[in-house]
Amino acid sequence: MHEGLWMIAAPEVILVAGGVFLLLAESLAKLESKAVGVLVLAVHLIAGLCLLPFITTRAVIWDGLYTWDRFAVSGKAFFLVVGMLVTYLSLEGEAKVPAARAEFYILPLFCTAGMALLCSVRDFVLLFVALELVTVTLFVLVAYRRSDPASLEAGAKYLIVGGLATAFLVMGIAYIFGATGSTQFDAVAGFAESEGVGPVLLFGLAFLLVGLGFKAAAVPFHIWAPDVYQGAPTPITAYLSVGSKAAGFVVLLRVFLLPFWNTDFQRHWVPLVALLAALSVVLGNLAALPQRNIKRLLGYSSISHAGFLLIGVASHSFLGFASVLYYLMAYLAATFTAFLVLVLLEREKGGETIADLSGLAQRSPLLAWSMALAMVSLAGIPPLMGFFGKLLVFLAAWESGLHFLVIVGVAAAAAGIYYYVMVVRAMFWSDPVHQGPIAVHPATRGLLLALNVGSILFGFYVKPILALAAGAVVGSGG
Amino acid sequence: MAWLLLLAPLVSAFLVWVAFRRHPRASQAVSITASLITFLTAIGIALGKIEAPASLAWIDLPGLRVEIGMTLDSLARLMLLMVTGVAFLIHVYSLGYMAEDPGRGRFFGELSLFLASMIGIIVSTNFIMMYIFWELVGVSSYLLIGFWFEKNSAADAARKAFLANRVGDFGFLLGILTFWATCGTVAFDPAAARGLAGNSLAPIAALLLFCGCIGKSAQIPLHVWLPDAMEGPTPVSALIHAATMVAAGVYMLCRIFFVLELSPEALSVIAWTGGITALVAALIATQQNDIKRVLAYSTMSQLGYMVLAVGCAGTTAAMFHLTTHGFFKALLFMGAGSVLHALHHEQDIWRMGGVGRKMPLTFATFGIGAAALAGIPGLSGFFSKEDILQTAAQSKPALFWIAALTAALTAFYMTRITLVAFLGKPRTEVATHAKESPLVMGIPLIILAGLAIVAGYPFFGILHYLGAQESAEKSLLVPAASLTAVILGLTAGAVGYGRATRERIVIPLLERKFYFDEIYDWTILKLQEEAARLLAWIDQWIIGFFLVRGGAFLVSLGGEMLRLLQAGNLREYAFFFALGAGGILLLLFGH
Amino acid sequence: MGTVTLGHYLVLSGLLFAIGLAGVIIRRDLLIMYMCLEIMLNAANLSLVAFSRFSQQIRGQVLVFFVITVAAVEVAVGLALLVSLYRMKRTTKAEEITALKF
Amino acid sequence: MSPLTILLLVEASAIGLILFGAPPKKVSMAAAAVNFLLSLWLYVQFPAGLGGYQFVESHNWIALSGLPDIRYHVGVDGLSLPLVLLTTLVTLAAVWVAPAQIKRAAEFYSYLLLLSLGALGAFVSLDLFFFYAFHEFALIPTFLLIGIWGTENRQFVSIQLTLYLGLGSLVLLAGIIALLGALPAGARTFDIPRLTEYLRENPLPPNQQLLPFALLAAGFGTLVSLFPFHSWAPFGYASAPASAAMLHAGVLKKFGLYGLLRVAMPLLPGGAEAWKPWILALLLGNILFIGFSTIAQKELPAMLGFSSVMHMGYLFLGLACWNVLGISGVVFLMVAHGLSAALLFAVAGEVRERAGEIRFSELGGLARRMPFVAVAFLVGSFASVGVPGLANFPGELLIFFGSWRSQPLFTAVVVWGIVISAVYQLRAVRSVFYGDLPQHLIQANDVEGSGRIPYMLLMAALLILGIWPGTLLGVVGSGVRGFLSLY
Repeated sequence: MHEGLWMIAAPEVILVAGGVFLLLAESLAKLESKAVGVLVLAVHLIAGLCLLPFITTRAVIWDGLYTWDRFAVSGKAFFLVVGMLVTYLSLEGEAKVPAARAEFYILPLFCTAGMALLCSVRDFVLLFVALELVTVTLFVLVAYRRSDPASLEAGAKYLIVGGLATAFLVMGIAYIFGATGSTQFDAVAGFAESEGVGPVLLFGLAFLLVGLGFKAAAVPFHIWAPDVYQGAPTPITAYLSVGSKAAGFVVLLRVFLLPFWNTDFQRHWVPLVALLAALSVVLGNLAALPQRNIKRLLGYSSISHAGFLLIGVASHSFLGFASVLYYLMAYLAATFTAFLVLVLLEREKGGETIADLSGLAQRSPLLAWSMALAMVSLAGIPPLMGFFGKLLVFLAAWESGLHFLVIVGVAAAAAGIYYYVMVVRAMFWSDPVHQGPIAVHPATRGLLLALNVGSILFGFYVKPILALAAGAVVGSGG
Repeated sequence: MAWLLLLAPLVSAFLVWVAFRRHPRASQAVSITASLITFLTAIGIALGKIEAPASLAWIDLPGLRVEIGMTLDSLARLMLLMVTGVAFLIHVYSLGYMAEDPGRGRFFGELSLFLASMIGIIVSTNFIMMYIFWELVGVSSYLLIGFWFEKNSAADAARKAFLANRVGDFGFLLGILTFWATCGTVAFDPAAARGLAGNSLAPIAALLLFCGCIGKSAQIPLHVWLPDAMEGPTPVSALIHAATMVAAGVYMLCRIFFVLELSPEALSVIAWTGGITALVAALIATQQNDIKRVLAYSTMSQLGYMVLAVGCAGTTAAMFHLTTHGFFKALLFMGAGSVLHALHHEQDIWRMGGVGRKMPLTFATFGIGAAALAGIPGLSGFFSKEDILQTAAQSKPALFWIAALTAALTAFYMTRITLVAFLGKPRTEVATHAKESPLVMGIPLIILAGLAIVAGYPFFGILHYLGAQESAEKSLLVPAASLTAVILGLTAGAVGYGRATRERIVIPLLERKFYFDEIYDWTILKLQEEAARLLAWIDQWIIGFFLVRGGAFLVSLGGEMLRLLQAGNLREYAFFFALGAGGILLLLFGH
Repeated sequence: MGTVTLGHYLVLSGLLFAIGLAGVIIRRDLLIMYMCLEIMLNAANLSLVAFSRFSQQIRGQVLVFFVITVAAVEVAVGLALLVSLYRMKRTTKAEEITALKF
Repeated sequence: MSPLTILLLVEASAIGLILFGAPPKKVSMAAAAVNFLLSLWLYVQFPAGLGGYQFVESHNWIALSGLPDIRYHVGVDGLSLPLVLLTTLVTLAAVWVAPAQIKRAAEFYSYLLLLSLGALGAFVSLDLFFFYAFHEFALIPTFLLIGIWGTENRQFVSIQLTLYLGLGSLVLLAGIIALLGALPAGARTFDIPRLTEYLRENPLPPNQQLLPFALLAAGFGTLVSLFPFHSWAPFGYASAPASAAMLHAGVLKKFGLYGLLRVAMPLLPGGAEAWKPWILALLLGNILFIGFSTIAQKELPAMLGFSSVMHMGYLFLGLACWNVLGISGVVFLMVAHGLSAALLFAVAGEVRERAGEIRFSELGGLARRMPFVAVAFLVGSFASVGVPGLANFPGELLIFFGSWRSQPLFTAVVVWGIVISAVYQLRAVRSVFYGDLPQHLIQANDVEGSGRIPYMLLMAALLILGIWPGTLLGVVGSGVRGFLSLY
């Protein structure tokens, strides 16, 4: 593969270039922050368009560091969508970010670039670099509102625990490199195939999992999640709960699909991941029950969804990995709807607790119904995407023999319905605390409708999304 | 054509319920014509002009075939004639009795419903069809007893009647199921009953089926509802609680006799139940002051006689007595009804007195009925009771003497109420102004009085109709004993109550009806209330609160504990993180 | 005393890693925590260099450069955060920033 | 486009119209009426003779390697057609009974239609995924219906109901997954007919059937308020608005039984046999335990709630004995109980609204002020007590006959239920409608004019099925015979 294929890596290049250009432009020309936001959206669109022509190509470039296959393409598309949605959230939440200088819009560009890079990773070095690009940008974004102590506290916590995770990650990579003598995924796979899994390699795998566990916010590395979710500005919380988590799982899939795929490895990591999944599902759902602050509640909910996703990963089968991708798409739709409604509420001086949501159905049926559909989809009640995701994940786990895990998953999901229903209850039953209807920009109205209809439609007519997910997993052989 | 028997009253009941409830005139007309049609059809059938129609398959599934058809053998024809005849007379009588009651439209509708279900029982060809109409009769008696639903006592009486019947029907259904399980069919088919012959289930099946009769014909222990059923209007008591419904139990026994005769033990149990009921009812009747309650207990006692007869394998005797009893008991009730009608529903005999002079027709017909019931020779009661005593004497002598004693008691309490109510001086203001009931109530009385006299004689042909052969050795002891019993009862009654102005001898045991009601209230009802309250408490607290909400509480407790894990202190987070990493290492290297 | 083998290096890097981790857990001041994080990252660098030296694979050392740059970036962001935190709350102790909990 | 899909589309479009501002009551009445007539037409067209599914329509929904294929596969046979009829009739009655000017009417009627759509979808779909998904439609609408328009302590009751049913459906989901998981990769499909076909040829080894059947039975059992899992039902129905209670107790509850009948028992006969003693013991709990607790109830709606839980005992008995008589009895009684429960809950709603009182101690003599409602309650009570001439009797009779041969003594105890139900039902009639009229109920007025039609519809249905069960048994009998011949 001659280096001329550089163009293929366009999305990352465009994003970074766009980011740098906008940073310069902003510092020189003092652009108004809303305009910058729109420009950022434009950059994302351009990157997306550049992606289209290369959908079917398959290539491994940069001396085996970077691969381009259907899995990577769908991953990049996913993260571009996430990027655009976060930017849109920031635009809507403009008022709440007082010192809203343009960086708040531009930084996510770099973060999205990092995530896109992660989708094509084939080497631990590139993995480390891309992961750190994402993490560090998120450190800054979480602590962006310097005037708000909560944001600062969240930033500090995220940074320290993040730092720890990075340290473990690097130590893991070091040991894997030490054991196999190479950082290439296929080399590691070859080594494991020939020499089997020695203690050093296992040690490396353990530390690697610690680092990735942090990213996915799975128990026991979830400690940061609730506080950071609550403290961070709402668009960034959305970004964390979807973008960063998805990045974690994309890497997990990449890592388990290629280097650690052979049965000898699986004998070690499958029970471990299954245990992590069970713990996350139980803790996520139980700890969310008494929560009153919605963002903190969604934090715990994201931990429980990390658990369900891990169930998919633990089933180490084609169906399992496809279900993880489908579940991520369902999770994307539901979470962003919820956060969009939250952002709109915050703009109307509404707080973040469930009580502030009360009576929303009478104030603005669209918002109430969007939030309700998001909650119902997260709770896994048909006919929404969330349900089909859970169905796939449980089916995959059961087929690969993890019967106990499915039972635990089902029980935790049942316990979980309570706090989703509490949100729905507050909105539909009680009378409004804050009076007056909520102004919703037509574009946002359109976006909400799209997310709602998507969530219902693709919950029933699952074929397109599922084909995308399955294709991606099949395509990731490279 | 024969379907008219069932269709006419059903259609009339439906029409009244749907359309005519608010127009009494129309509903009366519809109901009476329906009753007349059934009577004429019954006559047609009796004369052999109308044949039994083909049967329709009500439920036809592998393993169970239930048909709706008609058996019109001699037993059914006799019963049809008696029931439709008496029913028609009572319909006419009700015109007068219910004249000024605003709800009389509904009353006639319910009468038609009852008539249809009663005929259904008579003509049914299989157990399930009989069970269907069996319960429908229970429903219509519930509606009719509770006709004046504003009265709390009537509402409670209706519920009590239905529940008692229901318990009986429970036994009846179990009996049907047992019969079906062993003989493979639900039809009245003696050939199929062979399967039950040697089987140990035979007595159980027979007794379970007998439960149905206990419930319906108010035998002990399910008899408590009959006296309370007097809360209903008098035509109802006359029709249902004298002539037809209560007799259905005995008719059922005769119809399924081919099952009962398979087990002698069951027959003796039936006989003894009949005997005891007859005696106990007669004893209670002697101490009752309400004229309708006396007649109610007397009905219970006569039904005891019939059950006794069936128990002694004397189905023809039982049917003979059933028919004659139908006539004179309906007469007595209607007589009492016309007295009540005149005395503005005053039912206590001690507040009547001297009514005979004021209401000669009622007095005369009531007298004939009372005489027939008492068993005075020459009247129908004497012949049919004689027949029962004969059969009792031949098979179970002990029961014969009980029956004879009951005959004496019957004579005693009949003379008592006749003397106290109709003769002597009027004891209350309302009794003095009593005047004769209108002719529309009088005519049925006269017809029934005629029947009460004539029905017993052979030329009337009931026995011949039933196909009974003259049994040769009639022991002379029986007529002698019954005659002395009657005479004894009459004289005792006359002496006791010739010029009595108030009740002198009061026996609390009898007056309080052997305390059956109290016993039932205390045992069954209390037990049921306590059990219900306990179980409801368990359901609400143990299952509802403790298990369900307890489980939910545990889950939320778990949530609370996990929530507190998040203490917000950065250093603890780092510690947990390290702990997690250590855990992973341990796990990976553990096994 | 014998030559210094790969094992010795790994033991040293393990010790360093443990010290860094303990530092993050025990010390109260955020600044010190940052330093401890640095120690852990350098421990990882040490083991990387040791592995690449003994297995004659240059690729390991390439990763060290990236790790160093990332460590620097991390500290930069951390210090910026610390400054604004100090301006807000006049403290850098980890105990003071526990508003977000339960 | 099979007529069954049209049924679903009619309701879905009605919901759509309501959300876009059409007058809610009129639109839903129209939709319900159209659906009822359509289902009647379907019933007439249904070729009773041959078994198997009619009006079938099937599209490939998802066919991906490695994933069990899902098809939009609708069809009805002798078992499900009566339930479709029941659903459309009860929906029409429920919508008709609901007051036009209720607060937030658009939401109210759309939730009601969602409930009905969920039930209808579940009964017509022959694909496990749609079967399960359609039923779940009803979970949140019920929560909202009881929560917003319910009466006393609706808050707690609706949350308990939703969580309990949520847990039940998730256990059911686990059961379905366990069932599919137990099959070899090639045979895995969500399509019920193909599953039945496959499992008939090569049934699973008995020990593998235990866990899936247990989960399915527990899941369906909770949805049907089988004895220990019943705490949500009585008070849930008691404080639900009349129409919601009618739809939920009358129709939706049958989903669990239909599920056991269509999915759990035929596909896992070994499991059914193994768990049979347990089911028998639990249904005894329904009949006796719940039966007696019903007697102790002090309020009309709660009593009706308990009574509908008690009647489930008969249905489980019919299922447990698994022969033509029993199953036909179950299908017939499901329809009959649906109608009688709907009628009784409608009346309870009227009493609550017009007399403003639901406690037995405070009520009495309403027959004088509300004769029509009294007649409706009487017919409903006699039906639910199992008096011949009304629909429940043939159902119960068939079940008793079906189960008598295999366990006579047990059935005898269950038959005692007819006395228990008579006790509490007549106690209700006595204390609400008979007796003297207390002072504060003088102003209660009767249902007038067109408001009577839904009651008449239900009563007519009960009478027709009761007097001549052949109308339904023809279809049910052949359907059941065909169905059972498969095993």
